Amino acid sequence: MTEPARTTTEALAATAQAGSGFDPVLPGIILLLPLLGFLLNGILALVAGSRSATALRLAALAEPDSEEERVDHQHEVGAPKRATHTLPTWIGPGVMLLAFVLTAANFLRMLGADLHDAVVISYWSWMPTGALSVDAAIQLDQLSMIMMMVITGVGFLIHVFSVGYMKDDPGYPRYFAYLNLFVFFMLVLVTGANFPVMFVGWEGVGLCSYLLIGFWFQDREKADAGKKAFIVNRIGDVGLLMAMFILFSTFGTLNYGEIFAAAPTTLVYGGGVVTAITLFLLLGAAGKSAQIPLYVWLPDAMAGPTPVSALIHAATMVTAGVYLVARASVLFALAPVGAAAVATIGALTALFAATIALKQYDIKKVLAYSTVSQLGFMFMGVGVGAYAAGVFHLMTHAFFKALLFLGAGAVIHSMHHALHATHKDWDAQDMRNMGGLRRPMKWTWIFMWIATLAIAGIWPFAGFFSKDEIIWYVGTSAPFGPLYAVLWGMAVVTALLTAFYMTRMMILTFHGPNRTGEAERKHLHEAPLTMTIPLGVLAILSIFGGWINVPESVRNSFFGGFGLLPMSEWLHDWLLPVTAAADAIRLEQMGAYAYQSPIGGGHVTWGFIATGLALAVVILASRLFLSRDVKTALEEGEPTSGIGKLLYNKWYVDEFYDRIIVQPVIGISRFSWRVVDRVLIDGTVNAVGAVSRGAGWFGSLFQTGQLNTYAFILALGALALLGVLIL
Amino acid sequence: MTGLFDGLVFESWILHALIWLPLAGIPVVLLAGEERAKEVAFGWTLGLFVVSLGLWWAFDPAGPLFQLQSSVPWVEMWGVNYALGIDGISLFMILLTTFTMPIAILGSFRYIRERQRGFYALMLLLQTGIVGVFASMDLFLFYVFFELTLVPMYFIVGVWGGERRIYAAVKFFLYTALGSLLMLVGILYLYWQANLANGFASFHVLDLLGTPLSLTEQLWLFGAFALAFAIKVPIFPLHTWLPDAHVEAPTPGSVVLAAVLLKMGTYGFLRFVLPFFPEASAHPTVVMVMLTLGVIGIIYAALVAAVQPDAKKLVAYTSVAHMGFVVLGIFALNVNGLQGGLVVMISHGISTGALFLILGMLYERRHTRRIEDFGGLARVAPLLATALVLTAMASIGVPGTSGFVGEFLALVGTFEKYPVMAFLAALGVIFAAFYMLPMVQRVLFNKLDRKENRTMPDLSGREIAVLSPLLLLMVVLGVYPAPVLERLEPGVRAIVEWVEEGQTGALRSAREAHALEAELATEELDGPGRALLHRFEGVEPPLPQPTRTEEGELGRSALVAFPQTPAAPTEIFTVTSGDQD
Amino acid sequence: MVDLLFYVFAAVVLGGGIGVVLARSPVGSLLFMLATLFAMAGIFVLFEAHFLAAIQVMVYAGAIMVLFLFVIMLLNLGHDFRKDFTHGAGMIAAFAVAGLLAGLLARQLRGTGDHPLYAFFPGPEGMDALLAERGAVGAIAHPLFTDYVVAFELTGILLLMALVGAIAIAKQRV
Amino acid sequence: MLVEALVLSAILFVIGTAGVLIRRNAIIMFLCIELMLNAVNLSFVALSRYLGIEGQLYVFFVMTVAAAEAAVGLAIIIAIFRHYETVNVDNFNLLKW
Repeated sequence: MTEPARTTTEALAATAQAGSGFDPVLPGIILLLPLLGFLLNGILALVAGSRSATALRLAALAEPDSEEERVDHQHEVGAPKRATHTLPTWIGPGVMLLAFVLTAANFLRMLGADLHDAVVISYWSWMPTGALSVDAAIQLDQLSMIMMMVITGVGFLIHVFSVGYMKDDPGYPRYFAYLNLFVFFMLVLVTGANFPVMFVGWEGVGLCSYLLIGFWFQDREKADAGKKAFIVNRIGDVGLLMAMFILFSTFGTLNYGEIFAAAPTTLVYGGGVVTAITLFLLLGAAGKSAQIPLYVWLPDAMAGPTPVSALIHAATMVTAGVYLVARASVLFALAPVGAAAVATIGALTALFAATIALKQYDIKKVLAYSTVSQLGFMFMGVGVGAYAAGVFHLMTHAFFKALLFLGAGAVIHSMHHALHATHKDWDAQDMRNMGGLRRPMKWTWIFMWIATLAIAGIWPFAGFFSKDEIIWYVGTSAPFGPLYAVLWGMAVVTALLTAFYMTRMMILTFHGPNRTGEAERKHLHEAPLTMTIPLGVLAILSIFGGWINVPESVRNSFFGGFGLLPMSEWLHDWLLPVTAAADAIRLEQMGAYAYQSPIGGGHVTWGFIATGLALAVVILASRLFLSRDVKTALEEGEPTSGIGKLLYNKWYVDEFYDRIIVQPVIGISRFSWRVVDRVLIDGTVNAVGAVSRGAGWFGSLFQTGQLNTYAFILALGALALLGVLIL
Repeated sequence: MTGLFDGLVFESWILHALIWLPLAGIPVVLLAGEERAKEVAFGWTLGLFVVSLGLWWAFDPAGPLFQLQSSVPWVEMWGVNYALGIDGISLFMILLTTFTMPIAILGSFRYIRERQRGFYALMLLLQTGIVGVFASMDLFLFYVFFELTLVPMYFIVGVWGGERRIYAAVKFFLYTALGSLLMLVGILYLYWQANLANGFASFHVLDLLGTPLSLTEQLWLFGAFALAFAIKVPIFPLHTWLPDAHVEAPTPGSVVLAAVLLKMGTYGFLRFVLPFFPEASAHPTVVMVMLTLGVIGIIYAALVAAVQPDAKKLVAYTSVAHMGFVVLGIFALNVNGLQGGLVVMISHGISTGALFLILGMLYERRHTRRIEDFGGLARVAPLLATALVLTAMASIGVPGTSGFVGEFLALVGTFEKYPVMAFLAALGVIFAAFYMLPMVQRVLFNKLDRKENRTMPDLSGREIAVLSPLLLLMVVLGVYPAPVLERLEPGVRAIVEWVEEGQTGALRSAREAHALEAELATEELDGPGRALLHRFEGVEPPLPQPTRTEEGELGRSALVAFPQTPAAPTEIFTVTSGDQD
Repeated sequence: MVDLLFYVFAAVVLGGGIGVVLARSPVGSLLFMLATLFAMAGIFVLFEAHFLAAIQVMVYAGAIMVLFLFVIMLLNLGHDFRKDFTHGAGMIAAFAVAGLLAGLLARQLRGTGDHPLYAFFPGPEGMDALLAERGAVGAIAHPLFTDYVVAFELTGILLLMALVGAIAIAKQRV
Repeated sequence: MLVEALVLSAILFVIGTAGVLIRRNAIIMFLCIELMLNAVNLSFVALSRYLGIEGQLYVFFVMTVAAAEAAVGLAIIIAIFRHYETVNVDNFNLLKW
């Protein structure tokens, strides 16, 4: 992925594609830019790290007995900023901006072209061996282009936000190095032209996620969270690996183009192989996208800096699973069981996570479970064959969830400053300690309400269009009719729960009386411009982002401004070249049954019902929580009984996993080491040694060193010999 | 460039030089004096590495299978030859050796404080032995070199090791000596049989190839050879010498042990066991046993590694796990698997070598290897932390590093025939994270809560010089392994064709060419070459020997159980899941 | 006459042998040994081995025994003879071994006189002819310097090495 | 006379053996060994009367070896005596590692 010298190859490939009318501009450079940013920032980070390490050593030498100074991650105020701090401010967001501009240019070109086949650019031969030949190749098509737009666009905004959020952190250059590296791997993930290259990005983002979650690694819990994320993700990765192996042994190649072209003829519809492939892919996707049963890492991942949560754990990386299913849509279309599994997992996760979110007090945890829940929606979408809807929700979710996280970041930033100013030992993320923040943080408040309404699915915000589309498709999908009816019910309930807990979060955070305390109150203030401007941009996207995929009937109705919108179902049409094959298979296999609504009613009717219900829930929840007298975290403590306790403790899933998986594995490990290795194997080896040593000891008894004995034994020996000879 | 190399006539002397120049360096090191010994040894090995790079050009990837061949009679009566030659597999093993040696020596500058001259002399002796092992084309010569490596390693562990060094050294010695003695018996038997078949005495590998042996004989010989190499690899359950040897060995000893010495075992499988005993190697039971042991090794070693309190022991167990992937790849018996196994070997050499070096650096600073004695080091030693994280990632096979390429290919190869095995082995990927990340976390992250650690210095210039080539290679091999794979492929393909397709392919051509050449040299027209051709003609039908008939049926039933081609993809699962065990 | 002489010499040999074993002081043992050696030389003469008889007296009795005597004197041995004998079990075992040995030898010696193989060898007449032809020394010297010359040279080397070794071992450490 | 000589040789050999086994003075043990050598010599000489001159040749060699053995053996005894002040074999166990 790192060879600029191959531009000739690019040019050649581009000319080869010229017939399709799409001539990509420097796609390799888009990937290289974040990598370059990583390298530059990485060097700066090492320089800065070495410098602070020296300072630390000197301090330790000066006061060898002192306890380690209390590490404060976010503040090292006062000292003049060095180059290692000022340069990343420009490098980090700078490369992102350039990458975004290039991506946008390519996007516009692609818009203008009539592109049916993906543009594959092969840079070099990566793993040529035997029958397997894997190239380091990228693929530009409608799906990867949308993903690239989201990644570079939202990524750029979050980089800018980070400048404000992280500027006082001693690890500032390191932070940007990781962030750039993440973007690089994420781009590799979405542009890879075959499964192994995608897997490079897949694990690469996992690595960056690990590093960024454990960014403040001095804190044991945060380092643990990073580790957990990595290991849980690896479980999913095994699924992906297995899927690749089956694909290779079935198709003899791992390139997207060849596999998806050959799949409809090679694979039997609903056959064992394709079902196995899709289930393994689902395992991989569930790991990365935090679905049941592998969702447990994502809430813990909130230990990372908040912009990281926004970028990685809301907008981009966690949606990789959805991308994967959409990418492999042909396979999922061929495997109705696999697809149904995706949808079911999605629905279960969505509902399950939403219930947990109801009772969380950490603002980031609420958002984390909300993310898990929304990812479940996306899974439902791609699971029922509505790939465009899934990707659509992925995109709008990237906007409003990034906005929510960044807003939460701004709130935490502000709370942290305030608590830090008075050295109060409170949790800066606990909503019970907040309240009434709408006055000091007006813009953040407005933006976050926009996002909340968007996620709650209220017209005209983005989430309304995307989420309701998914719900609608879940209701209309076949062939397991009753199952989908259940899923549909779960989706609706989840949507209402979403509206409820999001409103709860907003009310607890921004409304009601302020609970921080007198001294802190005057330190609460609005975040700096570098942080609010990205919020604003995202707010705009959260409002209008949904209008790119409005069904024709809706467009002509009240919701579409009675035809005011210039286009209908744009995203759906845009993605058609990618999803057409899958759609064709579904149509062929299910016929008219494919998109037949078992529930009845049209888009518009359901639109009214959905908005109405969501709005009602928002209002209800607002009234409920506004009227409640909220106590601070210290006063209230943890819920001690009932369903509240169960939800607060996240259904005890972590404890359950710990009990049935982690502890047994550790137990087996200890057993293997202490018993099998040391006692059985080494015992045998040492026993053999002991036997020979014993024989030696026995023999040494005869070696007295006394000449007499030797003479005697000699004589006996001679006698024996003589006896044998004579007798 | 090419002209220059032609002028040097590399191919005529390079192998001899790589074997004997280290030995020639010993007097130089001994004469250099206690103070200068390390610099001299480093310079010497570095020079050798530079020379060995010539192999890259001297070896023609498109050329014949075995290149740079030369043969001088040694003990004519027994047919022992000083015969050298390399294929792509040996090429990289030799390069890995010459590359590792200067790094190991440079990494030991501060670690080895006593009897330095002796130490570096032994390291040079070790290099002679290892390169000899990889360059030998004569089984007798190979055995001599194979045993020769034991001696310096024994002393390196036993003299410069840790507290329980004697125990570890003796255990190491006895384990390996036991195995290789059995192999010696096997070698002699094989030699005798080949002698009968050829009509002349020879230990030359190409003369021993294709020796007619009944399946029973093959299985016995396979057992004798495999035991020796399995101990060296080491394959579960013969691995317990390794953690002890690694923990007690001084850093450079561990590095060489992990990076190169273990590879002699897997190399032995590839060069000798598979080609000499093709039917035994492809025997379904044998394959299942080896694969099972490989998989057990991967998972078991990973689990055991996860609970080690001693960082060096942890890394030692990871070696066992990695070598499990190699075994898996080898006994997948297809190009992908073997290639993968070989890349794992190279990659493991680099990444585990680097891990041992880093742990050695920590030990030099803190005189402890216990994981719990560290913590938060990333703050005081960011360079070391970066190196350790990158190395750990390469070790657990994160894509983009060399570890991934190897494991991926090995698993792809295995999956083609043994999906369940591949699945179980893939679980090792999880366990790899399960042992490596907690170690990284407890060493680098968490609170910097020990005051001894707070004054720990970061990497020095020398240490950066030691680690950076390794780190660079990890990434380069992960991103662009194609040149390596290209050079490995002919050798790998030759083995696969030989074993799987009734002793055909490049190995057979090499065998025939060798015999005809010998015949031409003696101008004896009805000599061994002719006899050999007859022999092969006799073997021409795929399953000709009388003992093979019932075996053939076994083989066919195995084919049903483990389909080699995805002709009926739906059956992969239905059949194997039911019949595998 | 010859028989008589033989029995006399035999009696001396046996008496000397027993004396060597039982004498209290080393010097006594040595003197008994000397008597044995002289009597043995006599027996050699009876068997027409005149040359051997001569070197038996000169080398064995003369040189080697003097060397022993020299060492005994040098080390001033012989004052604590009680410890010189093994006691109890050792003694019993020794006699048991000796008895067994004697029994085995006796069994082996039964019927030695008329072994059929004797017919193939020269016999006393042939030996007499040889001695008459070459003389007592020449009879030994001829094969020694022809067929057995290598062995002869080797014994020379052995003696040289023994010489060097004896000096090296006995030399006072510096 | 041959049989008698052989019997005498056997008796002398047994006496020598018994001497080696019961005496503990190194020098006397040596003398007993010489006794055994002489017993063998007697057999050789007696048999050579009937079987040819080679028997006497062997006696010659045995004597040479005996001389060499005596020289080295006595040297060892002197060396040991110098260290231990005794030649009683009970007192040293140098042969034990």
